[in-house]
Amino acid sequence: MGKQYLPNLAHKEEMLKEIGFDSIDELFSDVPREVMHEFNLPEGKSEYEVFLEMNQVLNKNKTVLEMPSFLGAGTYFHYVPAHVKYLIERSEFLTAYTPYQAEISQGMLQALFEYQSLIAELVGLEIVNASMYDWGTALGEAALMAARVTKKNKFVVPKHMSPERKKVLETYVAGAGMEIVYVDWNEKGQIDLEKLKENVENAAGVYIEMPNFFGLIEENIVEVGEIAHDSRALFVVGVDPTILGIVEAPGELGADVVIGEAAFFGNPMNFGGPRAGIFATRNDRKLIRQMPGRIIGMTKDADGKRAFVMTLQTREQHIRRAKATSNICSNEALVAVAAAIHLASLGPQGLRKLGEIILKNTAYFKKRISEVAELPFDGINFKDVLVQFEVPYDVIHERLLEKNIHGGYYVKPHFPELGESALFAVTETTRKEWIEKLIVALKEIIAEAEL
Amino acid sequence: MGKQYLPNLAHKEEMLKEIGFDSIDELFSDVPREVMHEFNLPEGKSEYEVFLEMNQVLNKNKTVLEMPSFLGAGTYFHYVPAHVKYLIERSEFLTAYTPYQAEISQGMLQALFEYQSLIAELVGLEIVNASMYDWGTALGEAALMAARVTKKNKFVVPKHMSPERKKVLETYVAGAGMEIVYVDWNEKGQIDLEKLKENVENAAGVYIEMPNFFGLIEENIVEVGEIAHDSRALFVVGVDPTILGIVEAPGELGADVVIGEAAFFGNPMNFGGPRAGIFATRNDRKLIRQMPGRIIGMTKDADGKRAFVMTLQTREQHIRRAKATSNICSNEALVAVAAAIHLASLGPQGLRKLGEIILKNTAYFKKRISEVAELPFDGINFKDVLVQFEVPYDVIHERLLEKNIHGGYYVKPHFPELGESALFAVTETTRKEWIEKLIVALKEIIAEAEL
Amino acid sequence: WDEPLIFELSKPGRIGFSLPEPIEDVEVDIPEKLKRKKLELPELSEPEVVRHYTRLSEMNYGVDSGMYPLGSCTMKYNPKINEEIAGHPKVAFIHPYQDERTVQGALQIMWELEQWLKEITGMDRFTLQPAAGANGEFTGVMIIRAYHLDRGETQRNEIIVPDSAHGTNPASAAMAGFKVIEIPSNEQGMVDLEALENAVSERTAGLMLTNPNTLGIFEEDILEIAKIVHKAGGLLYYDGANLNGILGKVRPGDMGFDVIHVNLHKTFSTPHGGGGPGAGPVGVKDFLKDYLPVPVVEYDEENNRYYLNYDLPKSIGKVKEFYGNFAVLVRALTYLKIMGKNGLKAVSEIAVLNANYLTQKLKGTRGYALPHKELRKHEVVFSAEPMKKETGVKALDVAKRLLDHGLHAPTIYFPLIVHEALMIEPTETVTKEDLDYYVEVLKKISEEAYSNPEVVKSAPHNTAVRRVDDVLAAKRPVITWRMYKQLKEKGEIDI
Amino acid sequence: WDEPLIFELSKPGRIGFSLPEPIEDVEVDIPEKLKRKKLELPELSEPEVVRHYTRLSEMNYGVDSGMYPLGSCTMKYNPKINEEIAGHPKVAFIHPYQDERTVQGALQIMWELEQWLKEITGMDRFTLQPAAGANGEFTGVMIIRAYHLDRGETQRNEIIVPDSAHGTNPASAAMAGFKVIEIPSNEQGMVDLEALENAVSERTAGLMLTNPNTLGIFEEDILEIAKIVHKAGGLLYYDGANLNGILGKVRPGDMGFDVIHVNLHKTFSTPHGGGGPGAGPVGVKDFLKDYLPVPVVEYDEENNRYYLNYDLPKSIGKVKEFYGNFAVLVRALTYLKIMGKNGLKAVSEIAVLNANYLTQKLKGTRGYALPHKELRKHEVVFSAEPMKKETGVKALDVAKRLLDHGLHAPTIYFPLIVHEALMIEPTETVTKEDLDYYVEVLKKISEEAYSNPEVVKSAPHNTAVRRVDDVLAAKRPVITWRMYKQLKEKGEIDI
Repeated sequence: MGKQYLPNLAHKEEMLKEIGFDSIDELFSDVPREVMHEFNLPEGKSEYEVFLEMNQVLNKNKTVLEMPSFLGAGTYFHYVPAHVKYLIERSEFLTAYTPYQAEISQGMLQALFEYQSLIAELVGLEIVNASMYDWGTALGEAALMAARVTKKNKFVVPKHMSPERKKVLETYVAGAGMEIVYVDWNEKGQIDLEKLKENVENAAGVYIEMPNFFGLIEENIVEVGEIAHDSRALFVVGVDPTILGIVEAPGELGADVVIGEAAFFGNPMNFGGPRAGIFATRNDRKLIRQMPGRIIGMTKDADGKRAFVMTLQTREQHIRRAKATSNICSNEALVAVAAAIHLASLGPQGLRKLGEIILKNTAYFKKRISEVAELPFDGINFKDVLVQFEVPYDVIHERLLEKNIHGGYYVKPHFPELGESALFAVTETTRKEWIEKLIVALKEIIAEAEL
Repeated sequence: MGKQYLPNLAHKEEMLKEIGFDSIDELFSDVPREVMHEFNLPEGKSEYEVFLEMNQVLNKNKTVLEMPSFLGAGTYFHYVPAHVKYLIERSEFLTAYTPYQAEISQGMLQALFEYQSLIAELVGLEIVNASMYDWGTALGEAALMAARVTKKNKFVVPKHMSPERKKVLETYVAGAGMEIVYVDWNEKGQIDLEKLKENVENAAGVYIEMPNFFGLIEENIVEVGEIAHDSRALFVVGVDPTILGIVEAPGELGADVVIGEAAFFGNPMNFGGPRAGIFATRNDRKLIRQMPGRIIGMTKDADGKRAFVMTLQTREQHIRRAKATSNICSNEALVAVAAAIHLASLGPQGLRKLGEIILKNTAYFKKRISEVAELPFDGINFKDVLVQFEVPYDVIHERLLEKNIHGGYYVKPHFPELGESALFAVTETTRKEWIEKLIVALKEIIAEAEL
Repeated sequence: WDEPLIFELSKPGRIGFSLPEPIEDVEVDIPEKLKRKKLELPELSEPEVVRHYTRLSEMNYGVDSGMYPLGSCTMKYNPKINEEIAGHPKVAFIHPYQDERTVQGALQIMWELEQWLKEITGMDRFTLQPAAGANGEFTGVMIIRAYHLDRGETQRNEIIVPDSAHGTNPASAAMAGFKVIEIPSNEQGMVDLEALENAVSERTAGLMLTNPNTLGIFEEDILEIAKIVHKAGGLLYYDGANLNGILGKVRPGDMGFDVIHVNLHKTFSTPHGGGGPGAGPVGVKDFLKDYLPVPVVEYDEENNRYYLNYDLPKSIGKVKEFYGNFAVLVRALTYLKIMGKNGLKAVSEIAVLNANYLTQKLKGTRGYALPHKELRKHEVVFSAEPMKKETGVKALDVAKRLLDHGLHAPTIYFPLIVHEALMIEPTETVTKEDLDYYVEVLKKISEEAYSNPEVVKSAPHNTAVRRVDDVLAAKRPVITWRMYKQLKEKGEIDI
Repeated sequence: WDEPLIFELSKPGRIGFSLPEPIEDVEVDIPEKLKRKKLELPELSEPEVVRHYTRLSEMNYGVDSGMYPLGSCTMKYNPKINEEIAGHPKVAFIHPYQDERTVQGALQIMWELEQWLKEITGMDRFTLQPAAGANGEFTGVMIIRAYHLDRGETQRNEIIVPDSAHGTNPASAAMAGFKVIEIPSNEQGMVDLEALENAVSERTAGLMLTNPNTLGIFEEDILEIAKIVHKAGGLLYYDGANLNGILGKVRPGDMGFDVIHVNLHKTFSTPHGGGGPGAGPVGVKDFLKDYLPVPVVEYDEENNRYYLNYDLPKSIGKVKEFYGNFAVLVRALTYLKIMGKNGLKAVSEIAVLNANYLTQKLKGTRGYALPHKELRKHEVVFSAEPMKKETGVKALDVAKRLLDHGLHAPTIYFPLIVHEALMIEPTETVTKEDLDYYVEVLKKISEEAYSNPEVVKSAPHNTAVRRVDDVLAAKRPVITWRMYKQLKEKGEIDI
């Protein structure tokens, strides 16, 4: 029953006596008797028993180390160097709270300041917060912020966006009564500039992703920004930061706000969480004032020595309450620190190389997969590739699974117009033999189906 | 190729130039050219590739978490609470060296002092070193020490001892030309006191184990000590320290030297290593002077504050060289610290409870196993139980393995006189359903064999 | 000590990474205008990175460093077994879109955790999706919103919160589009029933309440409160930040709450990580379960199969990508299984004992007032108002002086209704000696305040840095190395 | 700070463990006389244990804390991937007596490691059993002993060691029953060939040599040395402590060594753990392989099966239980696979570059002499003899003063042939900045020694404790809490 965590269990009577209470019950005398509850819960177990039990349950999972997997669509199997986990598990980081007492929290504060700084270099903007929950909620917050900044109510996004992220966005803006407008893709699988122009009037913000949901580089991203700015809308760019060693910083391409997923660095997939949303803006007082989330700043201590502290808190809920820029309190600090450690280890050479490897691996994958399927969109892919089959993809999926291969993400339920398509993804972790195994399997499956 | 570990690789030329060398080759100009070698080794790989490779190789192992196992015979599956590993992985402990500089090594020194102190309480003696390599080498050192102290040459041990430990002992004393005398067991599977008496003359030391190789408590241990002392031999007791919550401290039973395996606390089995040998003696200057291994002592610093330091080093090889009490230099410090943390967490209540659980589980196992096999020795077992079958045990072993059960340790190759016997072991980790599964399987196997 | 910024440690050419080679050296051309130009990341080797962050960690204080009685944060010990299980490859290396058959273990963990939370809180259904308490609050009020809209009660656009509430409560309500109505507490530190009666109307969507509240006081009139809100057609929202004070004794669901969130990183021992990741599951009564975010985890008993159910037509949608902070959920379930029924009950009993022990020991010390009721649950709020008036020493100064004794400060200046608040939550994992020492130091600081106030006002003195200037930080923000360099170039900064 | 002993933190009744219940509550009676009576272990909860050892760790200096240039110890950075792989459940939860078919992964790791070590050292067969360098030396000399005995050369009872040798060399030889013959070094710091010629005889069993030697100097005459020893019928033993200096460049086997040990915890990056566990595999030339300890790992290529071979009739037996420090072996193989051929070569090149860089930068600094040849391999030995003569500041004082700058001291007073020795081994994982700073501090200490020697003699000043009194420790030993209590009771101790 966890006695090992309860040092004072042995001193209950002694302590009660010292403060003049007769019993523990007396300490709960303010709780109405009629609602006191006899809990129907299992008794506690020893650490060993729980260790065994959790191991048994977890063994029912099959990891991507145990079968070649081509899943992506917003979560990717990247390799995280061992030292990252090792460092964030140090208890001074792991068991600390939000650094309210700056003087004894300089380590976490500096680490988060470095996270902000590294992201700033990546995305090409000056202002970065200490993290949102994930890319999706960062998008929601970006839409709300755009509305606050522009006092407009419409947010324009590409139709080719992860269903996951769409749903989060819609929920986030519902209370504010914002309207989300979805703009179609063109024949290249990229945003249709004409349709964008038709919808941009009165927009608070225009959003685009790099790469987009189909894994394609949006080649007209600069033009998208110009269209947004022409309508006095904020230009919001969502970015997979692992591409930023090879693709220009969104800040240099005109972005006012950059969001994205920081957990692609330094953090394993963990079935989708925890993650950490990137949130960055231009160094513009108007934008900073409307920014959500915690921000760490550099300052001095009483001796004039460099020190770090949480700053610009007057935007936040604990001070502004109902008028805060967001309700966020706990964020994803440790996830952000992990990302920072990984980024600092990669450095400019590593980030460039990472981008190139993924780009080349994706190109190789496209070459191979086109042996057995159609690629509806021509363009430069990064990680995700939209693949179209003649055989129903759910059938293919079943057969692949039997062969111990996990295929891609079935997009038909969300985009019926794309037919029997799936998003297949590769990264730097994908091995040649995995692709080989997949192609062989697909050939077999398709041949069978054609019989 | 591990560039990530080599910060100065990027500064090679610059550094060479600063110190006036032309090339790296010049730094190796003292190496005879004719023996320089072009190495035939694989090229280095990325961390991710090695991670995958090592995972694949390791997955060929089947752990005791994946199959009920009844192996013991000197290595036992105990559960180590998670905080132990967590703490010894802190880099200040993990990556430190032997605490030569006491002033910046107080943490490790105090932790080792605490290890010594905890073991001292357990075994009931005052002097404990900071660890030997394992129980077996501690036994070898104990024999050598007995010879040095008594200036005699014979070491008397029970015949019922682990083959592993016997071989280490024999190798350790070979150079000193000592004679090892093995004393038979009696019908109870315990040392035969009469035969011991016949052999004890001129002995440097008499050794006994608690529990013994058959898992039995040596009920006449006090008498063994008296017989040793009557012949002016040192009385050396080897102990599985997990029994010491329920069995009296060997120091209280007359032991002059206590050895054993510290790694039974705080450390997983790790395929047999690393481990850490316990080595303790009475507080007797003669014994202390002849003791092998590192010893940490309490002292003061220049301000009179309590501090810890390596002490009594004049026994050791780096000072006494050929005349040292042992050649040991690196020991098993971190293993010892892990043991200390585990022991400190158990405390007196935990150690007692651990002993009782194992005792009860062993008794339960005996009850169940006697449904299908013979138990040649009657007595109190702790962990190990000698079980005798009518069917050849290697056949049983094969069939058990097919049923995903790992049976016991086959003793016939080492003790042919015991017939088709195996040592089966249980601990606090053994689950009732494992025993159930074993008994059902054995019944089936025996029934089949009888057909 | 001083540790430079990682950028300042950079040396050109250093490599801290190792990456596999591409599968094939395919040539791919990024359009020139989209090619990355400048990329000013630091260059370090792995040993340097490790040393840097090891040193930074040593400049930080965590629960493993010492007592950390931040009120409302429940900084209890984080069992290491949680970390071990959550670090298992079977947790790390699964993708959220994997076929259900390949993640039965993960789904089972989520399902089991939900069963525990249901019984612990008295709710009927949970979503594990929210990433933190505030994310949970937003989820909860969105559910309340959806419920009223679904019933056509579009006029219900007000959420009532007591003046003692966490800032997240009004912020979450506002984010969901509600108007926030604040009501005062009574002199006992509890909800003023009359004020509540006056505040409810046909516009009332709900009341958000923390119980025990942020003063650590149990809202004794909770059943009456529930009656008033329900009668007005509103729903009752429970902010679970303080669940530790009643764990295993009484359930929000039984007190009349309709929607609640719990903080796994507070009550259920998952580590706070310097501010996150947390997890804020939201539980609802049966009549609200159709509004939960998608997906929910279901168990098909017949086929012994766990699956994700997206078929909730009335769902509010999603409040976070995927299924929540899964690795945090794993930790919480591990903890729950170890504690079990009696363990959880012991948690609140000892947590409450510890808080009251500290209250009684500190009570009467010069300079610290104890407003409101004496009996507290898991935390207590003292006021340093007398000290400030008499000596000029503020709550902030007391907090900083505590740091000099190797202790973490309490939460200060919250709740807002207590001036110069010192909000102390010891939790159940501290020792009696810790409590005695904390009281001793607070008493010593009181003595100092009355004898030598300057030493308190200028605290801390023994920390890595002296008191940090947060006014400067806000006045002349330096948020990133990029900004720092710009300011440096212009000569506008001297740090 | 001051952290009490764990015994001093004990409070009766506290529980820090959790154990499963017995399978069945069977009654078992231990004979009364053998029943445990007193058991004075400390009683603490888990949070207290964690806090105690966390604090102790913070009072310790490791490679991750800063430069750690202990000569002859090769304190290189320990890659964290080693720890991750070694911490895998497939390593932790296997029993050494498991059926070979269930531990093929473990056996493969051992076999693969042996193949790497063979090629790296130029030997034909390895045992991985020795737990540490000294255990390896013992193994090696026992093999030499067995070889001579086997050939009936019972008179070969002498082992020759140079005066610059590690203390373990003579100690190991003595433990194996040999007489130790020490020979002097020449003024270049190398083996004096004439002295060696004079020392060898028909009693010579072998010569133990470290190359590069403990001065960091490569024994240029190694081929001649080998010839002399072999001609006399002796064998050549290689102490691998300094292998880092020639890794990937030249092999002991090619220099003529017959038996060698390597230190995985030095050369191959496994952590030292505050003094252990290490691993000291021993390699031999083909003609000695029958004498290796049992078992050795074999690979049956046909059946793709690894197995343990106990069938070595001439084996010296066993030098440790089971098969060596397996978890350490796993780390070393991980490292080797990452480094590969070019990486290993780069290791020695950079290690040697760093040592010579430091040598050249420090050379000529007042008070430090550089005896012997200038060209070093991986380490260098300076002498503080001039400083001692001129200012009274000893090598020990210099070492302690280094601590004040957050640096670890070099090895001091070794090798014995250099007076006031400062033996500095930077390794390949330090940065140029580290080296520059180390030299800068050593120069500063030299200045202090000549201007204000007291500040050096009384160092350290900035550490957790001041200079520790080791004379007192030896004079009045306090080895355990048990002894401490006894002394305390008698009033014989005041700490």
